[in-house]
Amino acid sequence: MSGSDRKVIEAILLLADEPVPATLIGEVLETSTVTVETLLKELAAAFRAEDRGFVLRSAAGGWRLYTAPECGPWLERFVRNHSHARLSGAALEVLAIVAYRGPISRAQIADVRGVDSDGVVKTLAGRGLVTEAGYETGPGSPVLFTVSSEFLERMGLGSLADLPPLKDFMPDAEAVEAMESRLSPNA
Amino acid sequence: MSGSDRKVIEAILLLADEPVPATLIGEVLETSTVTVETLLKELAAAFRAEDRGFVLRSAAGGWRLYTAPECGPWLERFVRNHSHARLSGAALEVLAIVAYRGPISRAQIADVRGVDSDGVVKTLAGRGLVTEAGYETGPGSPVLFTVSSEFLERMGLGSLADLPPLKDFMPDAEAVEAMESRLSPNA
Amino acid sequence: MTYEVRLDVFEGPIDLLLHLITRQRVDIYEVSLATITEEYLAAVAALPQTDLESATGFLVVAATLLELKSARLLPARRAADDDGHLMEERDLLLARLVECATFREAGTWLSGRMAAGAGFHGRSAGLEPHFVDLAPDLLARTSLVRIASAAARALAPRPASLLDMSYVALAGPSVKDAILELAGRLDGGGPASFDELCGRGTSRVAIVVRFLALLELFKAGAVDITQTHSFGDIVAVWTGEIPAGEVVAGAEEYTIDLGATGT
Repeated sequence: MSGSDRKVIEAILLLADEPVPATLIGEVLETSTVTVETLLKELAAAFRAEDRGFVLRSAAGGWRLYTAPECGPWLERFVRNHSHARLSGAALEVLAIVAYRGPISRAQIADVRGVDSDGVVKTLAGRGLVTEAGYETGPGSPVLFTVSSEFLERMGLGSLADLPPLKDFMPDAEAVEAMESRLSPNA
Repeated sequence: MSGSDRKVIEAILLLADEPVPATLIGEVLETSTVTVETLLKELAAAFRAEDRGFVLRSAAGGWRLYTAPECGPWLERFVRNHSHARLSGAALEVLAIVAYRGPISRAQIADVRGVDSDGVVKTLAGRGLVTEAGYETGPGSPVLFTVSSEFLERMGLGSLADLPPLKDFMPDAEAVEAMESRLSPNA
Repeated sequence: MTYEVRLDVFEGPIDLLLHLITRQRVDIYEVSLATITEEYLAAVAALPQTDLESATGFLVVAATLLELKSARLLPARRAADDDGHLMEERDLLLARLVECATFREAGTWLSGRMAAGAGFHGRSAGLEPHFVDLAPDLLARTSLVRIASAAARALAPRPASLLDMSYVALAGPSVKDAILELAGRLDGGGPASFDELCGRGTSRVAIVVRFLALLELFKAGAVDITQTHSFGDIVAVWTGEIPAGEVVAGAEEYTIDLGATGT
């Protein structure tokens, strides 16, 4: 019974080309999501224990089969056009702003950074990391951006709620004090 | 050694979307084809013995992972329910570009979109919406794509000439004008 | 203290300032704002090329730095509200620096996390052929309009981004106002030099506006202008022939207004 459920889950995962929500699998199996989640976790653990070439990961609200990172060097030639190009510092900064402040318009991003960032936003959109998410109500109704589910998947995050709190990245009191003293007229 | 080879083979099979010749795997692993064939047969037997949801079969001159036939009924349900029924934003864009600019090569599509679009083209081709239409004359003679007659039929178009003129959908001149007027001294 | 300007391409003024301010990890009492300002200006001068928008951004930050610097050099001038204003400017700048540093750090974290995720390649072989026919119709919710709009979006020539001037709130002084002001001073007040009419500490724009106002008055015949030699004092005297109101009515409006709407 549970063995057959496991088998169907494996088959579904093989067909899927994006993360599959446990609820969807539950519908197919006519089983509770909790049961499915348990089976998925067992399966992921089993693949790990068996040292398989594929791993089962949960990200972007679903489960999907991935190749084991250790196989990377051998897989290079099979992975066509996978953009491995590293993101620039500016791109990472904008990505962080969109992740934490999205939905956000180009102008608001530029406000935070103090510099026009349209080119960077376009690059990130082209890489599928940020995506348009409607329009702001207001003059000119500018486009709003959020991070994409592909971003969440690549980060291995279930949702934006899984991002660490922004305050973890704030410069510490000492650093802020140092900045302040350098800006003070009485320094 | 053989354990690690087995792992890489599994990873390769997970990535492949068509049968992979044993010789190709042999090149990657720097092993003889005979060794690879042996490993593949062992792996296929192991998957069967473990009653997996996927089976490894040799077909069309190579090896590929398929879903286990016994899972068919559940997979049909999964496919019917699956939300990837909707065209993703990227798929819609590629489809539109192929409709208006076809015959067009993958590289040209990527040029227009500023991002690699091979996966999307493959999906659209797999679903019968775009189709190969010869080869470009030129280096590498890349495949050219057009929308399929099924697409035309479904959209109620006699031919591509019946597509609505693109200029009707270009970003409105008004928005551009509004921006320009803000720059003029007597706004 | 030695400093070299690295030819980094800075992403805007805040980026540059953050770089300069965090780089100087020496005894903070030894570091003068002047040094930072000098480095800042040197770095700006070394920028390979900038567009007008980023150039103004750099200027704003540089101006703030210079103001802070001058306040430090001239302690006597530091009146209470000057100080308040300066502190406000500084706090604003500081807040932006902290915000920028925060997002930069967050970006670094994202980068590490993404690198860790890059080793995973998702299964994407898609549906096996015998399942394809079962899959729901991809075109079910697609209309020609959607296709055409998507094509237009993708194929539209990317316009060179236009300079957004919406934030430039440079509502200049009005020439008409200046005419009335000058008339008030000259009518019955005897001759006055242009310097006197402008007063001390008047901005360049205000001086230009007053000059235009004076010319309008002269053109209308309300004042006579004398200048004894080139670059000498311009002296204006009220003729009493034309009322100031008439001059105002006929004057061209030169108000310098760069389309500052809203802000």
